[in-house]
Amino acid sequence: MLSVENIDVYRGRTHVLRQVDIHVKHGEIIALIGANGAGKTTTLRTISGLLHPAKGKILYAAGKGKRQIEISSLPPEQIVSTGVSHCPEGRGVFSQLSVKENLLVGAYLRKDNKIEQDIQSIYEMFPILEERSTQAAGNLSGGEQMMLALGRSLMSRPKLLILDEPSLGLAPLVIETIFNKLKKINTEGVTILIVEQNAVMALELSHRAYVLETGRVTLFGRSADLTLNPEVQKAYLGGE
Amino acid sequence: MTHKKHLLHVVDLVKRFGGLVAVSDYSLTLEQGELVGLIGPNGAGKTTVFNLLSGVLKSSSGNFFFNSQNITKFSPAQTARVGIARTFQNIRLFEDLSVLDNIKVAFHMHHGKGFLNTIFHTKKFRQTEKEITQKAMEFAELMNLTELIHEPAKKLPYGDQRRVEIARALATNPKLLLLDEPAAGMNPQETAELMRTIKEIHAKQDMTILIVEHDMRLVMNLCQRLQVLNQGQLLAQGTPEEIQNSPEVIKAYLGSPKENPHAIC
Amino acid sequence: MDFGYIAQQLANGLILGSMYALVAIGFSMIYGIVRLINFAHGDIVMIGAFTTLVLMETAGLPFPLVAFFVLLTGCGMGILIERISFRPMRGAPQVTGFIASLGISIMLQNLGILTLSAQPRNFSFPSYMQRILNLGPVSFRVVDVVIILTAFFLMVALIFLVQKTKLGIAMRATAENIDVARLMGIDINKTIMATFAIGSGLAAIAGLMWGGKFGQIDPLMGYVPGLKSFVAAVIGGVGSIPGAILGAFILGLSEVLFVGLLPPIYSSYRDAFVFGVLIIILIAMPNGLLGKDIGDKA
Amino acid sequence: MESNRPRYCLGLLIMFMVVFSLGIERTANDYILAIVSFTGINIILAVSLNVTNGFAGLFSLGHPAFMAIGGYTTALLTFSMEKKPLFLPDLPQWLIPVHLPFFPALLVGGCFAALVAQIVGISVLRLKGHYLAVATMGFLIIVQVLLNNANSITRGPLGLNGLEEFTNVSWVAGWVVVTIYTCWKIKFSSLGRSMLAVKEDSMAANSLGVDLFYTRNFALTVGAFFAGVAGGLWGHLITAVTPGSFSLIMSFNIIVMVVVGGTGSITGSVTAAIIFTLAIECFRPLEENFGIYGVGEIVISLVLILILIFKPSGMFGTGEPKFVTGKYKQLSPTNGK
Amino acid sequence: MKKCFITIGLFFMSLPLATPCFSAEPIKIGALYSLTGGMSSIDTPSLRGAELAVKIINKNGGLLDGRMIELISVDAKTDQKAAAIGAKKLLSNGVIAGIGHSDPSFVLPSAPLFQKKGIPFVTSGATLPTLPMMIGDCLFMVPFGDDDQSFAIADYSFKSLGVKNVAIWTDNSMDFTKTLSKFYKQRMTELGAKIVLEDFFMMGDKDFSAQIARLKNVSPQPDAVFISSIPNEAGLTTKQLRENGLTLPIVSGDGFDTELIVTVPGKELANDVYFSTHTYRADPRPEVIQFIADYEKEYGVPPENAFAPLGYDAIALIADAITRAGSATPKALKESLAKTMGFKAVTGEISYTRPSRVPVKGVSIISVKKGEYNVEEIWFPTTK
Repeated sequence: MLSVENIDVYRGRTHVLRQVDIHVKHGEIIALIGANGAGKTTTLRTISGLLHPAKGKILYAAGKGKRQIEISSLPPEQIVSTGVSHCPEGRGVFSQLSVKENLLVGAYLRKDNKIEQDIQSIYEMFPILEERSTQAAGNLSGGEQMMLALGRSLMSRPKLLILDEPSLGLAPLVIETIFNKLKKINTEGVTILIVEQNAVMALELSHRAYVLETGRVTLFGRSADLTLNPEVQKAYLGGE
Repeated sequence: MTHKKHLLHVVDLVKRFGGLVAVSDYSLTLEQGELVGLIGPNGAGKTTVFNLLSGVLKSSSGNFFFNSQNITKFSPAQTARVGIARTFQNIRLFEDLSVLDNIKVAFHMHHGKGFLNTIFHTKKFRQTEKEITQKAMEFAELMNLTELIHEPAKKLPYGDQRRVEIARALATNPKLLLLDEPAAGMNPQETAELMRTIKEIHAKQDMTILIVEHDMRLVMNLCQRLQVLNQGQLLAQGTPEEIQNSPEVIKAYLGSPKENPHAIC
Repeated sequence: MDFGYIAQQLANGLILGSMYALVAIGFSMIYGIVRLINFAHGDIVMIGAFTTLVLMETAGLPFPLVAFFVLLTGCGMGILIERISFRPMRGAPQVTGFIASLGISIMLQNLGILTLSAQPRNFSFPSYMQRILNLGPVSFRVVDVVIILTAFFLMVALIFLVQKTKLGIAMRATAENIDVARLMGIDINKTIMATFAIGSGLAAIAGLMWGGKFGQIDPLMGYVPGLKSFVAAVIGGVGSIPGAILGAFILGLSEVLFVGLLPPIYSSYRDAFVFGVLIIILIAMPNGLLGKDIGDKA
Repeated sequence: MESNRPRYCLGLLIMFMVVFSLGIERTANDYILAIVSFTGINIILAVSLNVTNGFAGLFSLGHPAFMAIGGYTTALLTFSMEKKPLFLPDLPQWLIPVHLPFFPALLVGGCFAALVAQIVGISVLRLKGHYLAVATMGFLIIVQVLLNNANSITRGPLGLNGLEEFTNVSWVAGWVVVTIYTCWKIKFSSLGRSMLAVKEDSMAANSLGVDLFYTRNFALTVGAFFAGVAGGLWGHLITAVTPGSFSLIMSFNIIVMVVVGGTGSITGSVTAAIIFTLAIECFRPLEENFGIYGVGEIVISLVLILILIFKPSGMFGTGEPKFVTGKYKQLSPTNGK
Repeated sequence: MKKCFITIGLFFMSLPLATPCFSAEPIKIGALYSLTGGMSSIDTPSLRGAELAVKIINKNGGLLDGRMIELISVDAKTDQKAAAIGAKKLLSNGVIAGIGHSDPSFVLPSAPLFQKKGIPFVTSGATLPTLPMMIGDCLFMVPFGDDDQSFAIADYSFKSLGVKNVAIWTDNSMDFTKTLSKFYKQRMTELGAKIVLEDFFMMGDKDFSAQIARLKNVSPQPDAVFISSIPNEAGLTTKQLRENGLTLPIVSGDGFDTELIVTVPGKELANDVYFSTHTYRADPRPEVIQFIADYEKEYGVPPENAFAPLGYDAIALIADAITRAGSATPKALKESLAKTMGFKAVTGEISYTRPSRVPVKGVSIISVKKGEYNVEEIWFPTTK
């Protein structure tokens, strides 16, 4: 579905990603793990078009059997229209917009008449959002904001959902709720690419995972295998 | 007063942003010459602690003392003057200035604002300038930057920029050095080199250093003592070994494993 | 100083305020979305006024049609200016855009003098607009009512647009966080262009009314409304549309009352007063009366 | 550390100025002399605004206000004693016997402007970015209004005229050298470095012990001093000062010079001031021969916008070009003693 | 880059120098007007008038046995600096006389430069009566002084309109308007009238509602309002006063001599307005009729305001003086100009007989009734 092929990305003069190669198949949950500054967020921003690779390319196909297109030079709005939805780091809810408006922005490119219906289903998924639908999103708690951000990302009916650190700064109970929803979303046919600091949870959730270290993919494989790999722990906790 | 003998003594520091408690009841004592690490997952409040200690942010409550002086309400410039220097997580160099000039800025507070001296190009001015250049060169050499001194800071690669930032902080002649993720974005060789340099600074100048860092290899190998922050609260303290084996810390870092926790440890 | 006098002054301030508001809204919108102080905004007022003149006197079009075309011209100018000058500068330091807008303003003024001559032109609305109405001690004209109603209608329409429509939500989203807005599929170029178009359209309509109310226009007329609406926008909090409206009314009223209630000789100090207030507001409440904290972006 | 090139350049500059001003005063006609003098004044203005705007990053639109303060002060101080009762019948008593020769009057004018800058700085320097620009613009307008209304001292809108024509190419050349020298010294001193540091990253500079307010206020004051002096020179060149002259347009013109030359670059400001002043004069024949007045302004605005789009850092960026600074002599810390 | 600029610069600068010489050496006259910026609406017509005069003189064979007049025009940009540079440029070009400016603030930086070189400068529009004293014997005024026009309208309003209580509105941002009010006030007080209200506005103001409201509330109610403004505010104040139901006579000086006082308020409201001005508008003298016809033929529009004939007169005055002197040297011209007696200019007869060297010149009092201009009387100053 998504092939990130040997991309090199610079931010300013800094070489952030070197030869990153990631492949995502339909229906998978892929986790991208690694320490801070490893280049996880940069990878996601490159996939969704906010950054452009200096070398390498990114190919994407919206569905099984659909034609693969190269998206590495497209602007983000066009990439969104192909079915990629990126839930950014730090949630990025529009704090001055109401909860409902945030959801509507998520459906910005849709022209069908089922938007209202989808909003209802998001409300069903996170009832707290319905209660607060007219409040400014900035007044929501961190967990509620995350739910909103996730709901907003789903509003575009994505084929591929990209999540950047959904657990950041959240209470464990909330994290668990969110991760359960992610599982459910995945079973409904949405492919997920997730960047997560919380490695254990990420590995538990995902089918396969890539470990990034200083802009390079150092390890990848089935999540169950990686969980047992001592290298993973080392990447996080150091030690020799 | 117990804080009398310590270099830095932090008592129950609290920082709130609106409703969010970023740091709650943080305490720390640092003795002269210690090298301590402050770790924790993203968003734990480590940088906030640094911002409080360096005067960039004002604390909501709590106090901290430096050499028995209450510096809780000091501005960053005042904090720098009493001898606390810092680096920034997202490098904040003066990008258009050369490496040498970046370091020279740090001498400003010690050496004259003498405006008339400057304009009339007095002997004193020339001497000070010479002295500043001299010392700046020394710090550049210490951080292995001699080759690069005339390059504009923005043209340097990431790792070099980090080193410039450290050199610049050292040039303020601090008693306490706060390093905010010095190894972020460095490759393993660079990190190893940085580790050596920090050790050297620590040993040679008997500098007290507090490091926030994600690279555990670096922290574990470097620090004598570690503090772990999670969600704004102090989770654990102790030697690197103790921390590495603390189940709470592992949980905070790697997440809460529901099954099979032993597979990881 | 009886009640009638004060009531009249208040009414005058209200009329002046609603004209400032039309200009200030566009100013504030543009600032809100791209953080640009667009000094050329006032010159769109001038362009609007001259377009009205040309359409009414040369082409002899009926009034509503004229207003429509003036609106279109304003939108077009806004898009043109954004496209050829501000878009290539996006991402540069804020003052870059500010200086550029000063440059555009000087360019438009000189082009105006060159092509239209510096002579003030008379500008007359149909005579039914000039009729005088009396409401108790307060007298005003039909055109004043039209101005207030139009300004009110456009403000409501604009607030509706910004609050309720898809474009409005996109505009607010873009103003808050460009990157995330793009991730939602919003074409920020189009959104920014739309903002410039709407803001400039309003300014052009303000030009039409300015001409209609005062009956005289010239190529340098944009300077004052530009400057005043800018002050109004800052008082209300740049970036906030209700703020711009509030600021405009406060400014309009205080200008009229400053001149009207103090001894006459103080009128010459009016601009010093206006800018003194501006500086005090900037220092005391940097986000204006209704503005939101835009933190480091400011 | 640095090469001796700047010192040679300064020497060369002084020599050039001496030869140039002596030479041109003998040969050229009044028109050329006036243009040369205005070019010099523009250099002073651009270089001094560069201290405020370029070094310390304070985007000030108030430069003409400081010019006006300096210009009026100088004019009042040098006003001929015989003409005073005739031209300024309402002058306050204490001001009537005050009289100074040109040079001290210029200094007093500059110092007074600097003093006002100190006071203004206390209130507006907490503002950032274009909020500061707006506040300084307000200051400019307030100064204009006050000059317009303080009839007894300033003669209101008519302004002070009939000033002695003290300013000539030599005076201007002298001040150009002083301005460039001072600003250069500031730039390459601890003070200048801290200004540049404050501009680039105020928080980092503050954390290194740089006092933000002191540094900013100092930059504003130095700029104001030279603006005041330039105002004095200006007034005694055209023999009149009026409130209308010190306008937003003038502010815009000076900023154009700074931006085109490169904010922070002294060489840039000097070059841009020369090009700008000459360019305006160059457009005159074009305008006059074809009757298209205003084309000069249009073209200059256009060029400005193009520069902002394609080379936002200006001709020389923040730095000084190599032909002025020379190459660095490499020296290691050991042999520097 | 720099070289390129300099080359282009030198090229342009050399253009005017390279104008080919005619058979006889032309007589160079410099014109200094603000053709851009705030003054341009007043100054541009003056230049057009002057250019017209030059064209007509040259068509009729020039002066002094076929020497053509060459008018060198420089833009003063509504800026003192540009005015001074412009004056120096003209002087370097070897002009034998300069004309220009409609406001003393621009005469003051430029005319002294002419004075210093002993070259006469004729201001076509600046009416400050102290100008010749301030600048010296090289300055000549085409128009009357502000004192004369203020006295004229004061006399008229007191004697003919019967004004006993008067309100005075002054544009406080210009010297011209302040001077005008000062003299009007002086004369009215001398005559025994009472100033019931003094109010102020600033150039560029569009909204006079506060002043109007105050005028309505003043007691005793004035019999007339004197508005001292330049043309830009003339129409606006008239319109707004009338629209607010104030029908009292409006009196003013030559700042009101503009079509705007009729076109802006409309014919109905342009009523009961009286102003003193150059004896030009609605004047049946042949010079005036001829001038208007020529102007319309040349530019396709009638003269924009009284500054057009003033510019014309400045050239005509110089041409007359040159003819009388029989020489085109500055010195001869200056002497000849000073002896001008009864020169029939479009804007009235000019004689420099006063010690103040402000011309003794008729002042028209013009009334506007329902949009129609009418000359009420011609006022002559007493020669002091």
